[in-house]
Amino acid sequence: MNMKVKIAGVEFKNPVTVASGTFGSGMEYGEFVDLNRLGAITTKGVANVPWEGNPTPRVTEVYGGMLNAIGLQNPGIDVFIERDLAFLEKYDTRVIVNVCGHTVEEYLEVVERLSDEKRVDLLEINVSCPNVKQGAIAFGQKASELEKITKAIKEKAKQPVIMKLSPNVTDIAEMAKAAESAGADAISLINTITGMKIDVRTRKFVLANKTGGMSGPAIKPVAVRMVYQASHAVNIPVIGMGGIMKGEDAIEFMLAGAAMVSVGAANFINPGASIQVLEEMEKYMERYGVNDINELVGAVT
Amino acid sequence: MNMKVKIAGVEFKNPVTVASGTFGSGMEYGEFVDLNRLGAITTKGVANVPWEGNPTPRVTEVYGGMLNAIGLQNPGIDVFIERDLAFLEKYDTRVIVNVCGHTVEEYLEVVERLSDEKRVDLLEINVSCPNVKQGAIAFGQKASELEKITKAIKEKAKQPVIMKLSPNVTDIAEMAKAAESAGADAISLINTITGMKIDVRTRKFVLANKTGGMSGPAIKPVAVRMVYQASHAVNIPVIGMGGIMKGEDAIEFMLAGAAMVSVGAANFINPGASIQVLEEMEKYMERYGVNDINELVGAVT
Amino acid sequence: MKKKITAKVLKQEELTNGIYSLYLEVEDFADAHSGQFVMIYPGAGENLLGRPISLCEVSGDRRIIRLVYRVAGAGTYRISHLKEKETVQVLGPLGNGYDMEIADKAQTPILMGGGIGIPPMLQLAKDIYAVSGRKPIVLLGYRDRNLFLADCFEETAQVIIATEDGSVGTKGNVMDALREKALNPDMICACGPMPMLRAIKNYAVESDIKAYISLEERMACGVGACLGCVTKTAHIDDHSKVNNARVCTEGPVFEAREVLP
Amino acid sequence: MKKKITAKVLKQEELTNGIYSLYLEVEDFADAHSGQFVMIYPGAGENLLGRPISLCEVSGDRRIIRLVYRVAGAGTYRISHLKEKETVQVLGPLGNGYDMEIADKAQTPILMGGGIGIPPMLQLAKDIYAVSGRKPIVLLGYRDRNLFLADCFEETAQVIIATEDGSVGTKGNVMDALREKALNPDMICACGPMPMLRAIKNYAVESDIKAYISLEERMACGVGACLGCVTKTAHIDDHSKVNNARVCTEGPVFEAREVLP
Ligand SMILES: Cc1cc2nc3c(=O)[nH]c(=O)nc-3n(C[C@H](O)[C@H](O)[C@H](O)COP(=O)(O)OP(=O)(O)OC[C@H]3O[C@@H](n4cnc5c(N)ncnc54)[C@H](O)[C@@H]3O)c2cc1C
Ligand SMILES: Cc1cc2nc3c(=O)[nH]c(=O)nc-3n(C[C@H](O)[C@H](O)[C@H](O)COP(=O)(O)OP(=O)(O)OC[C@H]3O[C@@H](n4cnc5c(N)ncnc54)[C@H](O)[C@@H]3O)c2cc1C
Ligand SMILES: Cc1cc2nc3c(=O)[nH]c(=O)nc-3n(C[C@H](O)[C@H](O)[C@H](O)COP(=O)(O)O)c2cc1C
Ligand SMILES: Cc1cc2nc3c(=O)[nH]c(=O)nc-3n(C[C@H](O)[C@H](O)[C@H](O)COP(=O)(O)O)c2cc1C
Ligand code: FES
Ligand code: FES
Repeated sequence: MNMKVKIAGVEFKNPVTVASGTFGSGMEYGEFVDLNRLGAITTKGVANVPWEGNPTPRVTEVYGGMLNAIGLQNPGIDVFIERDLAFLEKYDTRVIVNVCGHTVEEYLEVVERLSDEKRVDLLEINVSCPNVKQGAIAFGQKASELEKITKAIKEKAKQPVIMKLSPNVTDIAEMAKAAESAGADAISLINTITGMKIDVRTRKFVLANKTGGMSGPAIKPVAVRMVYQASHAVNIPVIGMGGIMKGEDAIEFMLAGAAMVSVGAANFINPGASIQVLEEMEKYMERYGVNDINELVGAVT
Repeated sequence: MNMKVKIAGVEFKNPVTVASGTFGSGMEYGEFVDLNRLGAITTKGVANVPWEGNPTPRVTEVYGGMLNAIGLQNPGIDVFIERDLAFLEKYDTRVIVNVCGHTVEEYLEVVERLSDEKRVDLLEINVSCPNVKQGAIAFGQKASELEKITKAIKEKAKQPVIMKLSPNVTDIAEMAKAAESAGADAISLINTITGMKIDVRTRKFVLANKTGGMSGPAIKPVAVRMVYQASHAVNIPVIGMGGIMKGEDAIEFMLAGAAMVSVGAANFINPGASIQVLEEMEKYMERYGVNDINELVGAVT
Repeated sequence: MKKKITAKVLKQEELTNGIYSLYLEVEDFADAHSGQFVMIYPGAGENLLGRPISLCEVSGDRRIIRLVYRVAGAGTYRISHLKEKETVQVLGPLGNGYDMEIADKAQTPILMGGGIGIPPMLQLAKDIYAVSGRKPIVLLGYRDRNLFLADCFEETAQVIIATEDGSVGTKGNVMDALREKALNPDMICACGPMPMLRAIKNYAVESDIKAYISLEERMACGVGACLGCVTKTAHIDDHSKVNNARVCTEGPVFEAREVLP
Repeated sequence: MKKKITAKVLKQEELTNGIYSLYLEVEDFADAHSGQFVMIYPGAGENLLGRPISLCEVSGDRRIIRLVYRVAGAGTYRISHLKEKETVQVLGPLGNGYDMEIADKAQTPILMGGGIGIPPMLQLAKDIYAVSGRKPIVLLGYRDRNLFLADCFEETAQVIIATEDGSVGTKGNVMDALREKALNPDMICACGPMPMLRAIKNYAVESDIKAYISLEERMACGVGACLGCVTKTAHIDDHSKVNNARVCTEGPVFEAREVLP
């Protein structure tokens, strides 16, 4: 049974990674899962300098999921390289570094600082965080802006570049095409869907940031639809995510067109979720006689 | 305790209506709820001629909700007037007629046919159904198209016009403004969010139409956010909906800015849902000492 | 006013591998017909919609209903875990059911149930026996020797069994049994998988008799409001004004010629 | 490897209006400290995230944990319906807990629990008694005469009670009781509502003693990954490199001067 997949020339031992921001840099979950078993670890978004993020409350539960407005708190690229990348050195898994910034220059600074880091296999550019006011989300909601930043990053990046798309758009296929035409090696989606929760007792927004990004099983049908539309609009590989809780969810994303899948909020609900998803995918393949996971990619049309 | 609300000069005995397409023309639920108690009945979308709708399966369950791809099956405006409007004659409640079409002309035909019908209090123009290929959704996803059709309808309509907006857009505030500037008397949102479900066992789309519109509690955070953004962008009233299951959900929409609320998929889960929502809203008001429901509209900012 | 009710579980047992029998105490099913169904709600946050299940029996002064169902997915799995004294939400009876007047007029009505289409035949046999005083012939089709419900028919029907693997009765399906026994029904009532229903339709057309078949479709509301559950019809449907009839309201029982195009 | 475990409910009872005590059999909480917490999962499709609840007691060879909690919303409501022999998913022990070395060194440590902040004080009193052989003074603040847990402290602590309505002990809160009894702690460990914790911080600063307080924040993961549960810190936090510390990992227990800016 072959679980290996290839994205932008990089081979992964299996198609299961974790969604950026839901797994720290792996350290926190190292006590719960054997990190070596993951196809890749995708790290929390990192910026050129430390970011404080938003005020609390930053997270809240919603029906079938959660809203978050972390606001991309991160220790900055220096500490990330010294501590987090060094930690990941010990593990036999691919590393996808998620990059954030307010301006093109900030993104580029991070990308350049990472260019000599051999431990970094791919870059994932987060142009779709709904929780920071400047830059970030705008790049992900206008095709022309997305093209611009993708081109700028591709010029500097030494590693293959994955553009992470926002679901908060009218036409996901158009965004996918913009990323592809600007040279992206892959796209990943979906980031969170912007939502809001009001506490009717206190008559206040639950999140200090008012809005937050929604994730969890409640968003899965939207995510599957967008992965399907995006993957059929482009020829570059797609990393699919949004509400994956079990192996069959991951299979659904692959059938829709994802070459690789990320487990996000499910990690919070069960710290062993990522490995459980992987094992259930293997069981599915055995049960239905699938010899190569790649057979499933985009198999439903 | 005042439950009366006013939209476009029309007074409603309370702010609770039902979402178009989830309540037939009231007949089906007349056995389950006293229709006289509803603020209004919003009817299933009606076109100039009978529509067959999409092939089955047309509905399927998803986590915290459902997908539908009915494709606006309807008996056409003649039967609608003769049978459904005549049925509604008996009830002491407002009637909002939901109108659909493939082209501007088709919409206008229905609007004109309804212009002399006294039983029709308001028109709700569905420019946001994700399940019909032509027209419909395009009008709801491009501000310029939305403006065009809104203007055309406003010229002919004898009743106040509510434009029903699609959540499948990048910027809901822009769409709300487009409707307002073209003369809409009110807006309603959200229609369903486009989703997809794949059966991993059969490796087929579950819905014959491939995609379907998602509704139910899973979409509530997105709906509340959009109602907030839209109602803060315009000065016309907003009818809010998307996942309302209980009174507190309805209150949440009103706090976010809705002047009126619609109960949709919840009717399928409990045929008495609409009245239950109304009663729970009244209980909330008693408990928190709210004398006038209008005090809550947009009270959280 | 009708409403969704909270029913008490009186008994639940597994009849055979994955097929459960559930007795519920309900408020009032006085006007329930055979062939009607209920919506039963799994009651889980991720499974909000009701599951349509046919009435298998209505008894105990019409305050007890029996549902016999197969665990097909998450909802029925959850329902199968209901224990005595627990409660579950139920909406019904729903749909048209079989027409007793027609069944009463028939001289040799034959009932055919295939697989999980067998349960509704039980109440139907009871009803026909009650109105006509005659025990109808019932053909039951199973996959293999894991029969279920067959014994429950004895008092009210003459049972003929077919199994796909031939382990009990006729080898084959209910149509094979019909032919083997050289039966000549003047009317058929049936429920079962699509291929079986199509075969029955063809037979009915050839033999120029009526066949009343119960259809399945995905449902959301169960009461005729969502238009989710339609089936293609031969003629313009009176309610919808197009060639679509709602299985939950105009059905689930249709005369075979009217549907299955 | 650590993992989320399935714990068996040994006993659940309502101590007073809306406050429940839940005993769970767990696999192994050998290294659990007082002040740590668990994530307990309501297990409903609409309530997927864990609920952080402090350890109130760890007993039975450290295979039994006791949680005492208030029904605050849907999740705790559901948890309060768990019955003996049923199971529930639990993750833990989590967080840093109170530092026993520091508590051991203190001559007159005082424990203060307000309302639903009382439960973690119980295990803390037991631990301090176990390491130091001295019964610490524990100030417990309640709203009214509906006390809970107070009697459980008798073996390991000297209990002083305050009630807001004065129906039992000192009228007022735990700080009022501290003053009324003219106590002079050289260290405070506390858990309770924000205003109480702020008052304690002020007192600790004035008296130049250390105060270890347990904070609450909305959590998603409980293990330090999501950065949802941070609290503002006086100094740059060592892990985050900004003025934010994770309550679930660096806390929930902090020295008061480091937080509550
Ligand atoms: C009128 C009618 C009567 C029925 N009577 C019986 C009966 O007596 N015994 C029995 O075992 N089954 C019966 N069925 C089929 C039964 O409804 C499905 O097996 C059941 O809904 C599956 O639910 P699930 O949650 O286990 O499966 P899932 O696949 O998890 O269900 C997901 C969704 O699909 C729907 N669905 C799945 N399969 C079917 C199906 N075959 N027909 C309609 N909807 C489906 C469910 O209702 C649910 O909304 C009947 C169906 C209809 C329409
Ligand atoms: C470290 C820690 C220890 C705690 N120990 C106890 C204890 O021993 N006894 C006790 O009764 N309570 C304790 N709490 C508070 C308890 O976690 C909340 O009352 C509980 O999560 C409410 O859940 P709910 O589903 O009933 O409420 P809901 O309001 O429906 O919960 C919705 C969401 O908000 C979160 N939430 C709601 N209130 C709080 C809160 N006060 N703090 C953190 N998250 C919250 C929930 O976890 C959930 O994710 C503790 C909190 C923390 C952070
Ligand atoms: C708490 C939290 C933090 C996140 N942080 C990031 C981030 O730093 N960068 C990023 O690209 N996506 C981030 N995301 C989005 C996820 O990577 C993922 O796209 C989204 O959660 C959908 O997947 P899920 O439903 O499986 O969680 C975050 C999500 C959550 C819940
Ligand atoms: C089965 C079904 C049919 C619908 N038909 C229509 C329609 O004809 N016209 C329309 O404007 N909206 C239609 N809608 C959308 C609803 O009116 C509503 O906007 C949406 O379902 C969100 O609300 P909910 O989550 O409460 O269901 C339909 C929704 C469902 C579920
Ligand atoms: S299930 Fe809604 S119309 Fe039949
Ligand atoms: S709850 Fe996730 S970091 Fe603390």
